[in-house]
Amino acid sequence: AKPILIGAAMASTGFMAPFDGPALATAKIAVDRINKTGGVNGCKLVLKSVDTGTNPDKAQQIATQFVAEGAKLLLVTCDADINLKSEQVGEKAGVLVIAPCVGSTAMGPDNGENLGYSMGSAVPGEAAIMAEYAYAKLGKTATLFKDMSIAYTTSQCDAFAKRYKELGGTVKSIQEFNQTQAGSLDKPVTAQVAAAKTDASAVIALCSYPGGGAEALAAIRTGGLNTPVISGFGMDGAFWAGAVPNLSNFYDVTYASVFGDDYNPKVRSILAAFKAATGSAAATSGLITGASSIEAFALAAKRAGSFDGKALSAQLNKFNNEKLTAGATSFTAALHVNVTRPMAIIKTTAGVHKLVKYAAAVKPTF
Amino acid sequence: MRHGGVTKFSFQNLFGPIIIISALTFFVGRTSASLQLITQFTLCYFMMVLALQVFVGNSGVLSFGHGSFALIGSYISGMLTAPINIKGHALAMNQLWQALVPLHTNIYLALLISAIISAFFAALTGSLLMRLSGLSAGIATFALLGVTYNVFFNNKRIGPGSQALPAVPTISNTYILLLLAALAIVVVYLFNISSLGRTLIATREDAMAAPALGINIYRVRLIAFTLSGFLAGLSGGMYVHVAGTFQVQDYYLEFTFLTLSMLIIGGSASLWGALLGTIVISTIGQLLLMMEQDLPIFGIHAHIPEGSRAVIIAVAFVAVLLWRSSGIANGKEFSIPTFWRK
Amino acid sequence: MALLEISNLVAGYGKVQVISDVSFSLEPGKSIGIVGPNGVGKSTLLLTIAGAISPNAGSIKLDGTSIFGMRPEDIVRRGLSLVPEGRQIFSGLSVKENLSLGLTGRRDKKGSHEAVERMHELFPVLSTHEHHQAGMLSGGQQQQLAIARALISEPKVLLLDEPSLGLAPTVIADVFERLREIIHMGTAVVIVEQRANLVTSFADETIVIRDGKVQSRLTPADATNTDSLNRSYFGAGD
Amino acid sequence: MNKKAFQADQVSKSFGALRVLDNVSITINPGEVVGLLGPNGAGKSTFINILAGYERQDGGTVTIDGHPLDGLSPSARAKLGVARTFQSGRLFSKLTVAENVALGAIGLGNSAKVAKERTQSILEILGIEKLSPYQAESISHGNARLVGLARAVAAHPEYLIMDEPAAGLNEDEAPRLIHALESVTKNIGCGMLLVEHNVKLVTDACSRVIVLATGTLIFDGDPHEALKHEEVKSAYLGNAGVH
Amino acid sequence: MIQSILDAISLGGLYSLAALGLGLVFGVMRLVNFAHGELITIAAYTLVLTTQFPLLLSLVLTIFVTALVALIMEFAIYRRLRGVSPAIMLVASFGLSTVLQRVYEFTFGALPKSAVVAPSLSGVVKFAGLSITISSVLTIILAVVILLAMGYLVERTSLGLQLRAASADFRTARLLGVRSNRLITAAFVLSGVLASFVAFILVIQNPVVNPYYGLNITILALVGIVIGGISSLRGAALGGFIVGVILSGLNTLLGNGRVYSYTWLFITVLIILLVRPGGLLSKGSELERV
Ligand SMILES: Nc1ncnc2c1ncn2[C@@H]1O[C@H](COP(=O)(O)OP(=O)(O)OP(=O)(O)O)[C@@H](O)[C@H]1O
Ligand SMILES: Nc1ncnc2c1ncn2[C@@H]1O[C@H](COP(=O)(O)OP(=O)(O)OP(=O)(O)O)[C@@H](O)[C@H]1O
Ligand SMILES: [Mg+2]
Ligand SMILES: [Mg+2]
Repeated sequence: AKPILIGAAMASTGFMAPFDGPALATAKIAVDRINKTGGVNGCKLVLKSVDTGTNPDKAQQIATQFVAEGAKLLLVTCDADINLKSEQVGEKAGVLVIAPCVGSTAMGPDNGENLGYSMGSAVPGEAAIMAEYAYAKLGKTATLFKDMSIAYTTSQCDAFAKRYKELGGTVKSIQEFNQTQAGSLDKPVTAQVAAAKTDASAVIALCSYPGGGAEALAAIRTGGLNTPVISGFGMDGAFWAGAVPNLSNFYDVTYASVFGDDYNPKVRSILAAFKAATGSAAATSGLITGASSIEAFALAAKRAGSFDGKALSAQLNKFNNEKLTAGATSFTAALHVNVTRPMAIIKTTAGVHKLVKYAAAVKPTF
Repeated sequence: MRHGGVTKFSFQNLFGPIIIISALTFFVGRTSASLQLITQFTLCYFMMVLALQVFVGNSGVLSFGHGSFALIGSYISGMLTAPINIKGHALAMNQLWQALVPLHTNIYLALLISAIISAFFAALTGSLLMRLSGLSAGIATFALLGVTYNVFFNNKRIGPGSQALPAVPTISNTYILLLLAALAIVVVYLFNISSLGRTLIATREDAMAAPALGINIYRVRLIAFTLSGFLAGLSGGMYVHVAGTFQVQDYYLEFTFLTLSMLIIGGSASLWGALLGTIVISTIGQLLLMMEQDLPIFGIHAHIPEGSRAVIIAVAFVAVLLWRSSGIANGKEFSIPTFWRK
Repeated sequence: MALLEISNLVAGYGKVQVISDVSFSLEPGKSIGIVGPNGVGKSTLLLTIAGAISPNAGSIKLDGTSIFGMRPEDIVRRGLSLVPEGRQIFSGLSVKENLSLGLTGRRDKKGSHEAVERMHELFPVLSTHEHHQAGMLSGGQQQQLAIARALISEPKVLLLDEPSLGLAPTVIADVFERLREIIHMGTAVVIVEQRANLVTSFADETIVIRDGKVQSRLTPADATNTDSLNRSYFGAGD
Repeated sequence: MNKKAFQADQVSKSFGALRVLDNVSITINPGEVVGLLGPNGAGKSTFINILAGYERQDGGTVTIDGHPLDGLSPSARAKLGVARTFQSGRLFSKLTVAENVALGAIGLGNSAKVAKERTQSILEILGIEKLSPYQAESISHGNARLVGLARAVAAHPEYLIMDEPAAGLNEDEAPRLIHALESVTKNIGCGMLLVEHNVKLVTDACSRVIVLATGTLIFDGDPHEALKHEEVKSAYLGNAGVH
Repeated sequence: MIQSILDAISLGGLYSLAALGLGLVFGVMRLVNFAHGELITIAAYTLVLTTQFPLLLSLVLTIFVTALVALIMEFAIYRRLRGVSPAIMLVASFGLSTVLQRVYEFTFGALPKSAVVAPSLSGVVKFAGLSITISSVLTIILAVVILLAMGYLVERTSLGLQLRAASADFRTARLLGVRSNRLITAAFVLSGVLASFVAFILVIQNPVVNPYYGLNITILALVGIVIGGISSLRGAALGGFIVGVILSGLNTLLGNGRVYSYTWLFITVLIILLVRPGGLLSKGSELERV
């Protein structure tokens, strides 16, 4: 049978490269693994990728090219805004589109994306886990550090606040800050840290990503605040830890542990394969969604017996806790992203990261 | 002899660019879907570069602010045409726009309306900014871009925020974009050779001498800025209907630097410069993209490593400037060599 | 040995050749005038000698060594200064700073203080405006500054491009008086002038340039003979 | 007061402590060619800059046909009939000679057709019609001055102010300039103010001269008288005489 | 309160150093060197990657590397563009800036590099009952010292005079014996040194360095130069300072409206420019005389 083309319009350069690059690498690993076991519906998979340079227009053009070449799946950048143009190319052509690690709920029918899915664990679940854990284990009053630079972090803090209050917690204040596209604070957060100090909350929720997020965290600690800080996937990994030496009392809700202590053998296996393929260890756990994107495509194709976008979508919408590398994965016709998948909670003490447990949101917050 | 002003009408300087852009659109645009898309984007960029040429090229006043006009043109055209349910969803927080959600027009009317509103915005801001020149004007217009961007990005009563507006209807027929570009060439050409255009060039050449001839620098600059705002708004409108989505980020630094570089690398003083700059930069980018994928270029495979494209583009960019340090067209209009004519 | 020796010099802008064959030589304590119609290449000639334009062919020797193709900053340091056409003073800097820049190319750094004082004496206006921005000076005052700036470096060879431009008659007289003094002290001077009469009677020898070549050479005697001056200057055909 | 005249009345100007113009009053009548002489730094350029609106006086008024011009911009004054040339040419270098000259007319709102006609006739009068297709930056220094003059004249001004038009001009160009000035006066009958250090040119071309010294008007009258005037001689001419 | 004031002053000092680096090169060449940001970036990378060495050695190494990159910029690109219009040089510097960002991305990876530089300087001191961050005090001291030194160099020394002359008119300066190549080289080296100090201060606050690290401060410094008055280094330093202070002040004053601090900053910039088109330190009379 004819090989099935999967086109990846993702970034290997530019500021999305740190997210896209590793996810794409695990997608390749997954393709190889599937091909070794005979492919899908008797067809081999071929994954072609072209660097978008994090440019949405280029991504759109590359996606157009893949569609013209007959691609049956488009893998797109891990950001719902940056991938929107390329997603719509697939949408119009009736080709399935998966973004490995988008964390917002933007992808889906609400946004006109009937064929667009994210393999990520989305904010409503992630933020709910953060809030539930914080309320149960860290304290009943919270100060929020809300990074205004992207939709992911703003909605994360919004959802956190909502769930935390529902549980009975008090949000003392929300400190907004901003970072530039260049990844540093656009101005120091001294004033915010001072305000947080007056709050004297039991926990700080930091909705951000490095470098600005790391910079803010460093400012919180040097400002003399040793309160527990909880963050989401945005702050996963250790690559920025140099900025906050000897970090303690830091909690992070993310896909899995890249620190070698994950419970899930599939995760450990993909991390090992990634290291073997690229020569360096995974920096963050988001990459496991790359492999899962391929796994989900293969599973849906097998069930549908076809590679047609609509047929694949119909099968994906029936996914109910499917055991993929990224964990139990579910979709519905209305929700094209996961909010119920369990996520890893990692605690950092004196610069050492340890998996505490996996937890799923009791009540995802939209 | 036909007369637009003091300068003789030149067949080749008007129809040359039109013929070249049409030929490219015909030949490149039909090769593949992907090349058609890049052609469409290039036509949008070309419109923006034309807008910049009218003002920056003729007045010699640097503007980093035209992204604002493109942004507004794009936003309005997108809003007037996007499906009502999408608009309602995207603007859930937006009281100002809620009332306008039911407003719906076809793409072409929307383009016209958005260009007019952009022109109006240009006139309004220009009435303050046109007193400045040189680097001060550059920074002031940059500040304008900064304010527009910042407000649209953060204020959900006015703009869509960091979220993208999806499902904007697209213009799939490249020739319509081509027609708009050709019309713009005619407008810009006529402006450039008109009395007004020449007056503006005079202010660029010598801002001290021009007033002695009764030229009101402020007035001519403002008129050009407004026309330029119209074209920039149109370019933004075209862009949103090619991309199919609206995002505030699309019209910020990268867009500004890219289009300004196209103009300056081409040679800001002429229509030919605007054309050549746009074509050269777009072509280099496209060829490198093809090389990165190891696609044949006229049958030749020249492979470059993945991800190296961006470096090479920037290097090429600098190399062109080192090669022709006053722009490819060197500020002059072209003349067909005599042996061609007879 | 001649102090400045130019032979068969060819120079111009890009492909355009302006000077096609010019030769002359100059001894210490002598002066030479250069006249010719507008646009003939007089300024180009001086700029080429001073190194601001690279020559295409021929030879330029200063004190026996070739300075052909040398950088202007190095030529100045060897003792050849130019007062460029159209003043070229630094309008954003003060008058004093402009003068001290003239000292950059001075070979003998001692005595610079006295040199400044001498300039103030010669052009009193420079001392009254010492701390003013040079760009605020009147046209003629700027011209005086430009001349002073070159004189102050006490060069062996001084090239002047239309020094009388914009100067009032009294000042012109003063400037030429001063030139006479430094020539007397051993400096060699080349003057480009539009006022053929003035320069021909002043310089030891005056060359007329036309079509990029030396068309004729005049002596002070020719200055009084207006007819011969005109004929050699404007050419027979005009 | 002459209704049609261009007048400066008690104009004064200081830069900081430096008094550059001290109550200077002059009148230029229609069609009259007036020379302005004075030593370097006397205030001549400052004075004409004030007349043309490039600088603002501290005291006194400038009027044309009795209308005060004070506070008007250079372009507004140009519209009222005041034109000027510049010491350094200041042509629009990327435009052609014809366009440069035509802009003189267009700047005041004349139609392209009128501008074209005027350009042609002025260039012809000055004998430089062959230059019209050349870019202004490529013509010689002397010709550039004539073009600058043509550009100012194309406005058909009532008064034309010129700052050292003959500076750097060849000795055979200077008479051409005088000839040009004469034909201009004849054709459009405008009054002129001519600042020049070339005394011969001034005495040949002007019916009257004004002499400024350190901001004060020291002479106003017949050119040949001026050459004999003691104060003028000591302030300006010295014993260098006329070349 | 005291801390906010110190923060404002230190941010101002930081920006004025960045503006000075840009202004120095602009002064000599009329070049708005957009790639100055990439000098700051390489300096930051060097600092973060050499933490195993003693601080002083690391700093010296950084200055060396950064000055070297500045020199390469000058030799490879700008030297060949001398005398072309400022707009062209500006665009070339955009290009160069992108090239360097990509080179950094290739060399150091797309993920940020981080390490704590000078941990002793990132803490807080208690002083008269107040706790004050060491870095803000350090920044102020460093900025004052460097500004004074630069001021002396430019206004009082012969090198400074030559710098200013070459910046005004390159050809004439050479005709007077100014060795302009050396001079421009000196200006680039100095701008590299200034970039190193800027990077040093920046990494103390944010040691997470990525290929775009120096971009933002460069844009703001550029804004500063213009509102201060492009024609003088004093103006550049003042303008940079003002931008820093305004930004820091807005951040304190606006509370949660601080997402709009750039809006207000830019509006202030517009007002300043409309009132004083040549910048704060321009003399009204700096217009050309005719
Ligand atoms: N930068 C330049 N590029 C090209 N051509 C030039 C340039 N400068 C001058 N020329 C041309 O070279 C020729 C000689 O010019 P130059 O200035 O040397 O003449 P000149 O004899 O000094 O004239 P003038 O008496 O008017 O000063 C002229 O024809 C002029 O057009
Ligand atoms: N903007 C200014 N600031 C300070 N001083 C000025 C300014 N403009 C002119 N001056 C001074 O005013 C005096 C008169 O200058 P002006 O240019 O009017 O003289 P001028 O008569 O035209 O002389 P020249 O014949 O040399 O051109 C000069 O001493 C000059 O330094
Ligand atoms: Mg000359
Ligand atoms: Mg004068």
